[in-house]
Amino acid sequence: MTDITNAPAVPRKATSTELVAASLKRRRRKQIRLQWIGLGAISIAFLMLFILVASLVSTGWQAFTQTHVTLEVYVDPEEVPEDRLPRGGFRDVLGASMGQMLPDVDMSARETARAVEGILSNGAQFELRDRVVADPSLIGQTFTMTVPVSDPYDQLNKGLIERETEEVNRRVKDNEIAWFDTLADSGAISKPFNWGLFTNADSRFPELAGLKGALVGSFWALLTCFLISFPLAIGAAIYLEEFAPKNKLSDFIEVNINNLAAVPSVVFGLLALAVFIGWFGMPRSAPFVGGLTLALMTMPTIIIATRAALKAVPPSIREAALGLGASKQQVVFQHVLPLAMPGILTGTIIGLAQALGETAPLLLIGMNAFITSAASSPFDSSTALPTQIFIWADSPERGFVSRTSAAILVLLGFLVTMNAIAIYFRQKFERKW
Amino acid sequence: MTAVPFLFLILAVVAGYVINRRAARLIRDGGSRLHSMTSYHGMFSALLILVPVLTFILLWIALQGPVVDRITMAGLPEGVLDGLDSGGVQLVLAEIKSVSRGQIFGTPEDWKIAAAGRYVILHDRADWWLFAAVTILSLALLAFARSRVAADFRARQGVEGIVSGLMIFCSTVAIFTTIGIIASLSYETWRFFERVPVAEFLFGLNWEPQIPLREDQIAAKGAFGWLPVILGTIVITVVALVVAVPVGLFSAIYLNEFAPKRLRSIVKPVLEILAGVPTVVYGFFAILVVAPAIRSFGQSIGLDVAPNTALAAGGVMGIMLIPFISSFADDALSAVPQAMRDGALGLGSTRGEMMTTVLFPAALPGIVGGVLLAVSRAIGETMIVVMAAGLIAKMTINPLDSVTTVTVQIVTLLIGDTSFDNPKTLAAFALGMMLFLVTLMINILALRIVRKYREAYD
Amino acid sequence: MNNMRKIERDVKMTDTKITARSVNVHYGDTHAIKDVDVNIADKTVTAFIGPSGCGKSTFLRCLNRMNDTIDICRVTGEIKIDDKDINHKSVDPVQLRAQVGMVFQKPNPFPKSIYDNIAYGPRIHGLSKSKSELDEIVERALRRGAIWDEVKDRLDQPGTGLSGGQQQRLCIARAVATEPEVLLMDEPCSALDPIATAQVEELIDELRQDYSVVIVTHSMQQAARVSQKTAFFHLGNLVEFNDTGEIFTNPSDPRTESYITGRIG
Amino acid sequence: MNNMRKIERDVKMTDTKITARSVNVHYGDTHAIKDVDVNIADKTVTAFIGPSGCGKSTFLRCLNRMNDTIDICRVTGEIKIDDKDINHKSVDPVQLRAQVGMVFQKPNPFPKSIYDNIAYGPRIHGLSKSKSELDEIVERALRRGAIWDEVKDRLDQPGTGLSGGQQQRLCIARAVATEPEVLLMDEPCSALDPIATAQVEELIDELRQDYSVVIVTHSMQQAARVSQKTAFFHLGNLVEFNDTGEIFTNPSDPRTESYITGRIG
Amino acid sequence: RDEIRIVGSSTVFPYTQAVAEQFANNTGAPSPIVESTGTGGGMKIFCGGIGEQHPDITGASRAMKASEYELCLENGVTEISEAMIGFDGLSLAVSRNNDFAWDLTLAEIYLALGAQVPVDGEWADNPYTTWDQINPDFPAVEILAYGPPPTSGTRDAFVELAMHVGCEELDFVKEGGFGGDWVEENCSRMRTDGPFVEAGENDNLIVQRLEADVNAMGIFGYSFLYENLDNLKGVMINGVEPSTDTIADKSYPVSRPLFFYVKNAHRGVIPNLNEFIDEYMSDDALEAGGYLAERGLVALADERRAALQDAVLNGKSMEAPE
Ligand SMILES: Nc1ncnc2c1ncn2[C@@H]1O[C@H](COP(=O)(O)OP(=O)(O)OP(=O)(O)O)[C@@H](O)[C@H]1O
Ligand SMILES: Nc1ncnc2c1ncn2[C@@H]1O[C@H](COP(=O)(O)OP(=O)(O)OP(=O)(O)O)[C@@H](O)[C@H]1O
Ligand SMILES: [Mg+2]
Ligand SMILES: [Mg+2]
Ligand SMILES: O=P([O-])([O-])[O-]
Repeated sequence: MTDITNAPAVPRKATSTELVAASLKRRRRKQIRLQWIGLGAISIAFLMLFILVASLVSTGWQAFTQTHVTLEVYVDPEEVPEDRLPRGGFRDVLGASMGQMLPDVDMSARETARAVEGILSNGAQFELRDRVVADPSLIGQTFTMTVPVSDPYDQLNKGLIERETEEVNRRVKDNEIAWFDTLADSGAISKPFNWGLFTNADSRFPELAGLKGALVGSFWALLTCFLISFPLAIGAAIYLEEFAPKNKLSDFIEVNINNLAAVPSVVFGLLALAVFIGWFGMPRSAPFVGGLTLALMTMPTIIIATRAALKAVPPSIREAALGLGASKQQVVFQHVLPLAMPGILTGTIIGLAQALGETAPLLLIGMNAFITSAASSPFDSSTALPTQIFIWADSPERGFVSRTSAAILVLLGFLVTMNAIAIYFRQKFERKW
Repeated sequence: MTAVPFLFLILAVVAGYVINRRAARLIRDGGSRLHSMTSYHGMFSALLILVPVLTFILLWIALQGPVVDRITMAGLPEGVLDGLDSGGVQLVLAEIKSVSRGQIFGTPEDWKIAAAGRYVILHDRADWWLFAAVTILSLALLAFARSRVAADFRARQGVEGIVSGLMIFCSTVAIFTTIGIIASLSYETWRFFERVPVAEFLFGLNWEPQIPLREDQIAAKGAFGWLPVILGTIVITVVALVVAVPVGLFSAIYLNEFAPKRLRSIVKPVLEILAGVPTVVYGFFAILVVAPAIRSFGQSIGLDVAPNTALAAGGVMGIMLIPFISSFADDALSAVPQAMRDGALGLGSTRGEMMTTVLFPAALPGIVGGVLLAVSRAIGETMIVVMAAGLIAKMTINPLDSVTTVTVQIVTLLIGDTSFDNPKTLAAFALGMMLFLVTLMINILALRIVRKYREAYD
Repeated sequence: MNNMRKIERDVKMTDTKITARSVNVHYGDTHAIKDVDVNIADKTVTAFIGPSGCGKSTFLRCLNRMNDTIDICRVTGEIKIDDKDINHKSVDPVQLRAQVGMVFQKPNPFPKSIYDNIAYGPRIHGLSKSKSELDEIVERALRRGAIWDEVKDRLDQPGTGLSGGQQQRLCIARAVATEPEVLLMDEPCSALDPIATAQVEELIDELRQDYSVVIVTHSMQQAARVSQKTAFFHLGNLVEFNDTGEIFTNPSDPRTESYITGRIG
Repeated sequence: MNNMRKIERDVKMTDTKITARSVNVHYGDTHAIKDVDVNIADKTVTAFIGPSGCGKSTFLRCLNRMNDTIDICRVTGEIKIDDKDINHKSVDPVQLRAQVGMVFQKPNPFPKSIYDNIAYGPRIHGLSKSKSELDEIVERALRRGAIWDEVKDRLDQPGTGLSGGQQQRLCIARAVATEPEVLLMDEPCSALDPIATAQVEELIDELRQDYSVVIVTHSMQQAARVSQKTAFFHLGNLVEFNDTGEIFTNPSDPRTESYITGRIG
Repeated sequence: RDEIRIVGSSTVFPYTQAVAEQFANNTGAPSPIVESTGTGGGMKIFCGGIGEQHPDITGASRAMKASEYELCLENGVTEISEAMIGFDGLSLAVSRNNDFAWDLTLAEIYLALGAQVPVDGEWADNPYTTWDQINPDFPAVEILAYGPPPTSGTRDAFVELAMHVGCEELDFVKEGGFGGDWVEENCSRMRTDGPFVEAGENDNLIVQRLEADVNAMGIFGYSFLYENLDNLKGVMINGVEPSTDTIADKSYPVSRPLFFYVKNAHRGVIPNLNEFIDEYMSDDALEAGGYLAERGLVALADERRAALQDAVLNGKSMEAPE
């Protein structure tokens, strides 16, 4: 065919093989270098994650325990007359029993009495009240109660307030430390797991502050977000992927969705502020509105994941069903959708996990309010986990420093759990066609 | 009480389904060949009832409150509202409402108590009306659906039509969202540009929104040139990409080609956790851990590092973006057909050469698309920079310096004192609009690139 | 060579089932089928042969409007089944496909149980009134698919767990279960080993009793073995259409001859 | 039929290039190649034929250790090229593959320019010292790939923009450019139209001057046209290996006969 | 609505939070919803009108301005009770690891942080980068101060109480005879070239950053200093250290009163509003040893408190501010 074939063979074979052999060492090294760089990159990412978690744990772990004091309480009928319940001098009752535990202290001085009472958390009196109200027969009786101590003493007990510090610069004075030590020596002080972190709502008092309100608020917001974004996103994804004619309009929708997935979350906050609260007159601070906003943000993520999952279902399945005389909708709802479900769920969980951690839009719709009771419906005012973190981070009390980290760890825990569920889905239902 | 109409609706839907299916069965058993299967006849009836009635109930519930309020107020005796402005009227209404709930303070006037009584009755009545309307509507639709049952009735097409309609509605939500965003931004943006000339905003070199919100506020004059703000955004974005792109890409390369299966199955999900960490957490991390570390390191080698250095915010943002880029790149690399790998290996390339000379270039369009999406993430990222970046806008590209970003300015201008007739507050909306437009452009670009070069090797 | 061993068997021509007139198909700018006219007889196996890319599959997919599902595909011309224009507006492609079954090149069972695979068609078309009736339909279809004995004890196991040949026969049984009048098969054996191929070929021969079968194949040997009529496509043209015996022994077009003698393809 | 038109051409046997002894290949639990022994001669075209799934590709890929890239694939037995065991630890598969080139069933040009496609191998192996030397290598390879005239004016255009046949010849040229000693081709024409096929076949015939060529094909006609030696595989076994003329005119194994007469496959 | 809604200053926010919690605990009523919107933002919402959708109370870290009062009047919010609940010191602080005993005059603060200062007899951009350039007695460390952003009332207060006063103390201003308007116009801007870092609304972040950075100074509410006295020390101003006493007796110059405002029209309409105000006005909350003082509020003197309680509890409406 050409002249080349008959041209005299170049003396090449030896050289070519030799050349290859000669280059090999260098090329192997290059490949190994590439491998190490890749491994290094991954290590960097891991290291960062590790530092992040480690720095959180190092400040946050203290918040998972809370110092308590155990008291013998005598409910003096004089202070707490049965006919005045739920009012009564519960604080004085507690003061009296503190006085008994600190026999050397002169409780007659009002200043001192207050200071001693200050060892106990402000919530102690209400806990006592609730117990007595629930069981009025306790009046006139003596029983033991374990209540949290107030934040400075908690800090002291955890070693966060150093005794070496000059007295004037300490939140706890020398005599107060002495009281506390007396209590500790008598075995009244304990440091159990801080269940209050999960069962209490927000409070001004770090020792009482908990995440219940935020958890409930996040729950309602996430539920709303899920109930709205999931069906809408799936409907949209199915339509766009399976039915939409390929025209300008569907291109436009596609660009829109991709763009919404990248629109800064604070812009969604602006949207919610203007449209939901401004025009529709929805209440401020309501998890429902938060959920609605998050739904708009999450929807593109779910749509994109769903479309990818639908795309991954091989065309042969569609063809088979179509060839049997199934309508397009039958094909989609009876075959494609069930097969794509694991992928869709994975995408949904990841989208919801992101929504769970989203802060900026919630700030703009007032979900950063202070509320001491958990919301009982999605229309009640509430905070959410990330905004609670935001509020705590801005609180002057020292106890909130570790609580902020603890709250972040709790949030991270939820996120990791949700991601783990997503991974489980992915691996369990992963199909090879 | 609101639960009753819903319960009834469920009943009607079930009844519609059962009745129509039964009817269709009878026809079929009578020997005619049905066009659609019996269950489609049932579903047709169910959907025909469900969609309009549900819409109706939701609308009614949304409107009942305002309508009842208006009727109550209209029924007040002549003259009692004279001299009250709208706020006062609102207050009267509020009082009537709390009286109707039984929360009575002091001694309200008799007409208020009467109005409260009426208010309660109206609400009860409205509930009854709703119930009646739902009943009538459901029954009418039920009857209509029943009348359609026939051998050649295309119930399947009917059902599919309704479902299609619902799905189309779903996909337009995205458009409505975009419209909502534009609408909620454009009015205020326009008012901003009435006060600050567009040219000054677009080309001004000074950003000092210190303008007083109130006449008597202590603040200085303001300047609204967004260039230093967008420059700061760019600086932080570049820093983020400098961290994220190489780390992300090399991670992807390693995971895609070299990592043992076990390692891959662990590393991928762990990397994804990085993407899921709430950005407010990254913000704390940046400002409390990374920034001081960079600053003290910088000082130890004699560099002048600002406490809010863009390196900290950008670097941490980069960490957040690593999984974003690595999973995009991993997907793009996996999408390169096996034939390319075979081709390269068959020619005697090492796996490293195959990766760098064939797979990577082939996957580049997909990777670039992913990087561009990461860029728009970085530009729009809020909480990290709110906590870790500066607030003062500076014309600088020195990453050691402190810069501010568009999102930081939006949040700062909107949290705290706001006043919607002052350019200081309105500027947030103008910035939001610009941000929206910039990400839109980047996204269109990303889509173009992905589309244009997608599967070029097939 | 005894390629032709089956051709001699009696070819009793029955009525025409499908008529195509000046059918043209475009994929975007590609002109894939050029002005094809053909009559396909009932109760006959018709084979489409031709080199790769000549348009065999494309034409086959016109016959049950599977091409509708490809956006860029445009079909013109007239195709009638039992004298009814299948491209007419009034024809529901869904119904058409129930009437014209299809079996694909790669076996594609649903990832469901064997039973559900077969029962799917009858269910969506409402062919059975009761569970027992459905059971019967499934059994009958599996028997006709010549796979009943192999699967009767594992009907509830996934269809994807069968071997390739079994899967393909399952797919044929599945197509048969909806009682179509025409059965289209696009290279049904190309993914199968010789033994499975032989089984499927035998099955096709049996199906001919009740159906009009159209089969695409790239193997001339196979066409010779199973079909009574053969159509030879080349570059989108229907070059020659005739009794199989004729085509293989006495092709009238030089292109056909080149192909079957192995000079092209 | 004149299938055999090329078989008679003179077959000057040279040295043995490749020897395989009791090669077994497993994919997980699938036993894909069973105890295959074969000697492949230098400067000869050897064809592997057999029904689909019989293991032709698998065996071919053993010869340059492409099977290493499949995780679940396990190869045992001994394969020697020029008396050197290619599975020995000391052999670098990279070097082996430079020595044993491969062309795949589907043309797979890289998404780069035509020039870069050809230059890829020489570049990574460092076969040229200068740009002009590389230019020469590229031209020589393209000429040997019989595609120089068609592409010489568009060397900087992407290789993916060529037609299927051109792409396949480009891939052959690309394989040739690294100066291998053996060229393996896995169904190099199955994606091509008849004209492109003819061109590639001609090319193979020319390549025989310098290389040992092994070609997998499912077309017996093609095997007959281009090869001097033919190996027939069936269900993982090497059933028969002989001069092509022998195999097609006088097969010694009944399975071979069934296959070439079209009873199976 | 069942709950009381409160908006306003982030400075008053913690105190209102404390009262809200105490109130909810004591009465079992639904807990009030407290949002921190900033003083001006709070005023704006508060003066939006009367009725359920408007808040009942707003907190303020300065007195209501005439313009705001007019806005209220315009929207029908005519009856407002003003309650001054105490004082808040704006403290400057440094890390305890900083061994220099800082004692600044307001003029020195101005010279360090003002955007423009006198340089060689000219009013020019601030050239100072280290403290010893301002006063040779100071160590030669970089000037670095974290402070509130221009959107917060805290910033307003700092500019008014420290910067303006400091500016007026400058010889250049005194000798130049520049008056009040001149000062407002020229001494209101904080410098933007680095030494002053606007640190966002989060004071805790400032605290933590001071701990990490020995030479940095922070400007924030006294309560944050009070909580962190073991790690931070207050910077003396004119020789006076910030403390509860010095703030209350005004010897520490940078302190300001805190207020809240109630819509009287809402009393008796919004459930529990009166009870909540009772709680806010109670001795328990407001007296020197009260629970607000525990959170860092500097309490009013007893007589003033009594007068205040009397006025607020009786719903006495405020006069229009001049
Ligand atoms: N979905 C499609 N989009 C664009 N072109 C197509 C499509 N399907 C087929 N074609 C083109 O139409 C022509 C005919 O293809 P068709 O699949 O009908 O060939 P075939 O004869 O079935 O080949 P094979 O034996 O390889 O299956 C070919 O050129 C092919 O490239
Ligand atoms: N990657 C793989 N994983 C598992 N099994 C495989 C793989 N590749 C091939 N096989 C199996 O090995 C056997 C031989 O396959 P091979 O590809 O070698 O056949 P072939 O003769 O080349 O067929 P064809 O003509 O269809 O290409 C088949 O049963 C096939 O299913
Ligand atoms: Mg085909
Ligand atoms: Mg093969
Ligand atoms: O919230 P401010 O007190 O700073 O207005």
